[in-house]
Amino acid sequence: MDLSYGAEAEEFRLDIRAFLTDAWAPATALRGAELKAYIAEFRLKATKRGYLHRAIPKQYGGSEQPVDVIRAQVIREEFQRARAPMEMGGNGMNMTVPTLLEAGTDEQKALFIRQTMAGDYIWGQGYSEPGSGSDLASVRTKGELSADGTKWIINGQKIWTSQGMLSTHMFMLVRTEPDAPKHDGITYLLMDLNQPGVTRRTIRQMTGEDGDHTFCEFFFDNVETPVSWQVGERGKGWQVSRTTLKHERAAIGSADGLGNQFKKLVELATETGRIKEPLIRDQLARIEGFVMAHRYSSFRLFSCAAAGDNPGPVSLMMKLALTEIGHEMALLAQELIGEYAFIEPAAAGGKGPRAPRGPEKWMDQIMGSLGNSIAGGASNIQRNIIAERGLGLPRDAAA
Amino acid sequence: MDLSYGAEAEEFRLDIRAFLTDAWAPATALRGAELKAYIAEFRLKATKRGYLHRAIPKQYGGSEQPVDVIRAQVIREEFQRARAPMEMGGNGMNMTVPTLLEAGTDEQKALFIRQTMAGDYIWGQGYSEPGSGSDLASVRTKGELSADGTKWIINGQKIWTSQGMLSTHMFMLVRTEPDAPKHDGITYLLMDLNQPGVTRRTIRQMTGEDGDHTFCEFFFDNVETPVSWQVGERGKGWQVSRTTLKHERAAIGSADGLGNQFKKLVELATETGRIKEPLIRDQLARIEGFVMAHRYSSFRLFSCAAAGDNPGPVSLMMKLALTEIGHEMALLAQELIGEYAFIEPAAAGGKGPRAPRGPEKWMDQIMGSLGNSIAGGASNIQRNIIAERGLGLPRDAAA
Amino acid sequence: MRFHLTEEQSAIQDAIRGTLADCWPMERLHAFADGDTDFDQTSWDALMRLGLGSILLPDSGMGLLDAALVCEVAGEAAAPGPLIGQLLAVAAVSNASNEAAKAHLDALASGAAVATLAFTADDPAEAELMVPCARAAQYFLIGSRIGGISLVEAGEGVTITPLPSTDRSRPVSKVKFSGAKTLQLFAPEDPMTAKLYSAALVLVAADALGGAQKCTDMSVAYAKEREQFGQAIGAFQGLKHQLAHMALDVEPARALVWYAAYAHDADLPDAARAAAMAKAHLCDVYVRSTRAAVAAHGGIGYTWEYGLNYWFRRAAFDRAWLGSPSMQRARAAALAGW
Amino acid sequence: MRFHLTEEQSAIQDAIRGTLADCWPMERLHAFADGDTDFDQTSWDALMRLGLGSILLPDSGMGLLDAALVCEVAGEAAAPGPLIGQLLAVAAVSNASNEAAKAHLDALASGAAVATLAFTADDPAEAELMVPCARAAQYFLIGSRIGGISLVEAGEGVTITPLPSTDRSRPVSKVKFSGAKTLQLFAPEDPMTAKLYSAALVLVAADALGGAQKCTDMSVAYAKEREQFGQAIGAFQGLKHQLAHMALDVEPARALVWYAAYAHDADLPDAARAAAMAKAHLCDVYVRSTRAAVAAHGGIGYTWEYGLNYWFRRAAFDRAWLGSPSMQRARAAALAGW
Repeated sequence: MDLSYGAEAEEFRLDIRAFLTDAWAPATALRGAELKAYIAEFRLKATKRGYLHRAIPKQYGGSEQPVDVIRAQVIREEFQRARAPMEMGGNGMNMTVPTLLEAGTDEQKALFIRQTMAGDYIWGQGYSEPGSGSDLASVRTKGELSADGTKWIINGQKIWTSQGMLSTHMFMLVRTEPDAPKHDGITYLLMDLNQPGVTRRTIRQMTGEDGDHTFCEFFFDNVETPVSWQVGERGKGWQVSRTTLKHERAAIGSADGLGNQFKKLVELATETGRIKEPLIRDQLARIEGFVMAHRYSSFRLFSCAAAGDNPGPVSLMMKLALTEIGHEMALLAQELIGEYAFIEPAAAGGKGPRAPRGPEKWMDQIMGSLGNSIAGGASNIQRNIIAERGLGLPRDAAA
Repeated sequence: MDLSYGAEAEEFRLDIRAFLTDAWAPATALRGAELKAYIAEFRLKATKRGYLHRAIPKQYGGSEQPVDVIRAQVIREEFQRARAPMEMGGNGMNMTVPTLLEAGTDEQKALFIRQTMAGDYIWGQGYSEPGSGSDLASVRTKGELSADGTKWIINGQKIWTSQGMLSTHMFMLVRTEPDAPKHDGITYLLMDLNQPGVTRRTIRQMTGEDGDHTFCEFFFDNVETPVSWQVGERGKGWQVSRTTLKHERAAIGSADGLGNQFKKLVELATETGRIKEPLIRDQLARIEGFVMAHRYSSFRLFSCAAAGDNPGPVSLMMKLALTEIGHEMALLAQELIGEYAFIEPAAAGGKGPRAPRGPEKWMDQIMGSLGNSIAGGASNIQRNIIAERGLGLPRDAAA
Repeated sequence: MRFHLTEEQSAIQDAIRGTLADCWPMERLHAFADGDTDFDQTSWDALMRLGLGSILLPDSGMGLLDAALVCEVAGEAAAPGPLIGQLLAVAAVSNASNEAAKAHLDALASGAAVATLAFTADDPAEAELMVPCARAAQYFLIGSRIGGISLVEAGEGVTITPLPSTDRSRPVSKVKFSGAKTLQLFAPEDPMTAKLYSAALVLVAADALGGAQKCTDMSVAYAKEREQFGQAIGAFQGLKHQLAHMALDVEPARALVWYAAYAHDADLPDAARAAAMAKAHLCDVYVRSTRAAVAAHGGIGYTWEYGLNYWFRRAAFDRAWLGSPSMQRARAAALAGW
Repeated sequence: MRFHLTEEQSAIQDAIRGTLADCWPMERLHAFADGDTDFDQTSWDALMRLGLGSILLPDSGMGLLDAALVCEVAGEAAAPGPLIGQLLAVAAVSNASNEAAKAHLDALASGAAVATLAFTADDPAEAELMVPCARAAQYFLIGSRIGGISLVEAGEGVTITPLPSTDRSRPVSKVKFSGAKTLQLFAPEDPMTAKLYSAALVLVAADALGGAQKCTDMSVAYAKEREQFGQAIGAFQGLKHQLAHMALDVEPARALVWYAAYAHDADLPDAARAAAMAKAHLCDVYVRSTRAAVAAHGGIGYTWEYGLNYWFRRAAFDRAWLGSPSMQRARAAALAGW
């Protein structure tokens, strides 16, 4: 085994550094629109050099590079090192664009990809519905063709749309063939959210978190979208929504979030002085065993992706592992913060005078670690996926 | 609440003590047959006084006392205190006799109850079969009527019969109506095991435990039993086997086994000196929380039984709780015995020179604590029972 | 021998349950949670009208067990107000020989005057104490190993700094006592000082029991009604077994709370240890139950509106209040002479 | 960058797997378990014929990772013999400058001479050491903080008392060394002493990984084939999720063993700590896996004949050998400067 990236990659790293040194030097004075323009300008240069939008064809403004997770990783590392912006984040780049590249019409690609790359279009996901939970195929939102057959008329409700308040567009599943079997009769549509008949409402979470950056609920009352905005065949929306993402998404850093959180937990134990207690030391090290297993498994996944090898069932286990470890960390953190557990963390928008944000901020993680179970028993779905796809056990007698 | 038994019970206690003082005084010289005779004699006296065989009618040699768990408890305590023998243990007294009293013919009662009380008949249970596991109703052992209709001819196999090597008789479920639905077509039969066609074999357990006192496997090759030994209607054996036991079985001491084992665990931690380690102290106290909850729940069950009140779901939880706590104790014991874990405990019949029986004897508990999961996923069946009967959740989508 | 509730005890619990169902429905809880006060007069009066304030009067014919049964139902309903402080203030004042303090007894027993609990391991004269419902309290029952138990009147010498609180039903404040009017009730070495601390632990355990039971009930009810893949999710063994384990965690623990309260009332030698064990065990159970409940509900359980989070927050409070489980287990280990 | 096995490494594992399948089937294991010896020449020779003895020779082009992959398969098969001792004896002797010791190297590397491990925290001159397969060993690789690492020949000055052993595939003996012929390989302060101890921890972790994987595989296979209530028990979500958790416990841990071995081979600064963490984590996983496997099988898993108990017993051995998980975690905490 070898955790170095090899000479070729290190050479590539030097190119990137050289590029970043002169291409990324925003004047500290830059603000607002000017900064925005500078960043847009930079992204164009970086794309021309093949550092950004590697999976997107040139004709749509991408750099159309061959899949290479090592290079992608080196790019990430160097951009982070230089604090230089990479592609826009969010559903648009992660889901809409790959889906359009896979299943969209030329018109749709031309219409949406560039604006999404530029961040002018912000996409919300319209899969979950109240009552659907893990059973995503149980779509009830109705789509009917207009009399002239040029538009889809949509009525219904979607839920758990992240950043929904900020979204300009939505990609969604609607039921267009009410009589067809569950998984058929669903169509994948794109929708402009800035039109009459669209109502949105934020969902306040148990952490108290609320506002533009939290989850949203959408209500559709005879909302229209052109038939030409339908992705894939009518009734084949379920398959379209399964479109898998590009390989370069495998990243060494995929487990860093957990690792950093564990580091913070150790810091907390140090600040509180409790790290000297044998009980706490043992519990920390016990958790770290799982954190390390998770971290090096992410290396393994990355390595397999780089070599185009199949990593096997471990790839199906990462999410559940993360949930379970987060749970253990939450329980230990709750012990460590002691009476600070009385104090509402700032993110929870507690009322009354603001206390300085001390160890009580862990209450966010302690509650937030439950967020992984959002979308109805997600963990039990994960367990089924591991058992069925990973271990080849029979499907539920139930299902 | 009040954990004393009340004046009436204490008076009763004095009577018992008085009785025991003169009735139970075996000369220390007594051995073998003489001792056996003395004990039999004593049991008759104790029964005449209404201390033993309280649920059994006088005509069959019982004392036919009204159900009174408090008195039963006081009797247990005083007999234990005086180290005086109570009723014979085993399947015969716990299962055969209550079943016969509930569903047996007068002939059967006359034929079996006294000899079982006397310990002349020792009963093995013939419910489980290879492949039946938790699904007890999936009986495959065949019972066919002889041409003259006077005998059942039995062919098949039974497994997990405790003390099977010592048994003289068996109560068993056999399939007599192969075409009837699963739970019908089963008949409850009694069988004399000392006859040709009966083969038995001990099942060696993972602890290495083997021999007369362990589990047994039985093979039946055209074994006969008279039709008059059939208990309950033909085809109604499943219902007969569900016959519940008498109320006096509710005992304060029902959780003592666990409590004593926990005491021993604390002793182990003390002997090894590790009880001074904060980590061990916390783990011990953590387990003790469950041990205490279990102990006082057994008090609660006893109290409800005494008052004829329904204790609710907790009664369905005792077995699983015991399994889970035993598991936790096993894990801690394994930490405490350290390198003694290398040494086979005597009970496991390990080869080679015998080491003195030190902390390694815990390896018996550490493996034995898994015995509770005998009979195929028993714990998962317990979970279903709690969920369905205790919480009113729907039956498995599967079942 | 009797070790389960009498019909009368169950009836009292049902009465309190009914009262809280009327005066403390989810809408009230939601409104209170986003409000600025730390006390709700309506529900307080309704509970006090049931005579709860006087349960721990020496001549009430009731004891800590009955008080625990009340706190259990309060925990179930996520009831606001310093109920535990009130009950113990009455117990403390009525058992003390301080006549000046006795003058306040009627007001306390009737609930007309509100008392809250301010126990600390440190010197209360030095420490800033975290106190629930401090703004509403006319009296503080202060307890510490250094100062014993005393009753302090709100007002001069009592500085209250409200804090944004995790527990939205029992908001806490930082309270500093310096030169406040203090009535000494029990000296540090007086056995009553230790007894009152143990009593507080038992009542917190009871609150935790009620809350954990509520989370289990909500989860079971949801699993019966909520359908997925064409059937009630409660029919899926995965969730079913998780719910069974929630019940297995809570239901047997009930008898532990009963025993700790009984041991206190009967002055059994292991009363103090039983109280510590009950506090530690039940607060762990409560935290586990609230987490399991959110997981069992999925998305909706994570929303503020659904309300599960109020019990999650109470569990966080109960766990940290008066010594965490590991701290209480360490005490229990020492009390056992390990 | 490469952090998964090469085809060659997988091929080597398959070769060893195949060899053990032929020479170490369950019948042989059963017979050995009830026999009186602590060594099986046939399987030993078969493994040595594959050249395993020389993996840790400096010029082998292989390293601890490759040794770990071997021990993983041995753990899977519950293979007998002091494989870990043999591998490390070769590593120790070949890296030492003691010429007298070097004379034994060929015999050790070829497997013609058997070596076992006798590491202890105490003074080996004083202590009675628990040593696997001691009766079969011609050499003992002794290690301690006091004495460093040395090679001792069996015979004079070496007293062996066989013990009835929990682990039936690697029976242990109490061994006392007094005045035995001792060849010093590394002084206590020599970095190789610490490195060899860490290497031993990694190899035990690898054995545990293989055993835990075997228990999971057996349970999954059984759940697919065994029918109850008219269907494969693996279709019941309850058991299904338990099996998923067994896999979740084992599979990610594989990468931790790889990393610990790689860190050793690459001499990374955190190599010693990674070894301690891997030993602690994998031995916990192993114990959990064996228990979960018996539960998943039900009655048959509890029988001796079925054989699960051999892995349960190996897990008990691995866990207690060279320092329990909590002891290794305490070391890891110290090594992290906590």
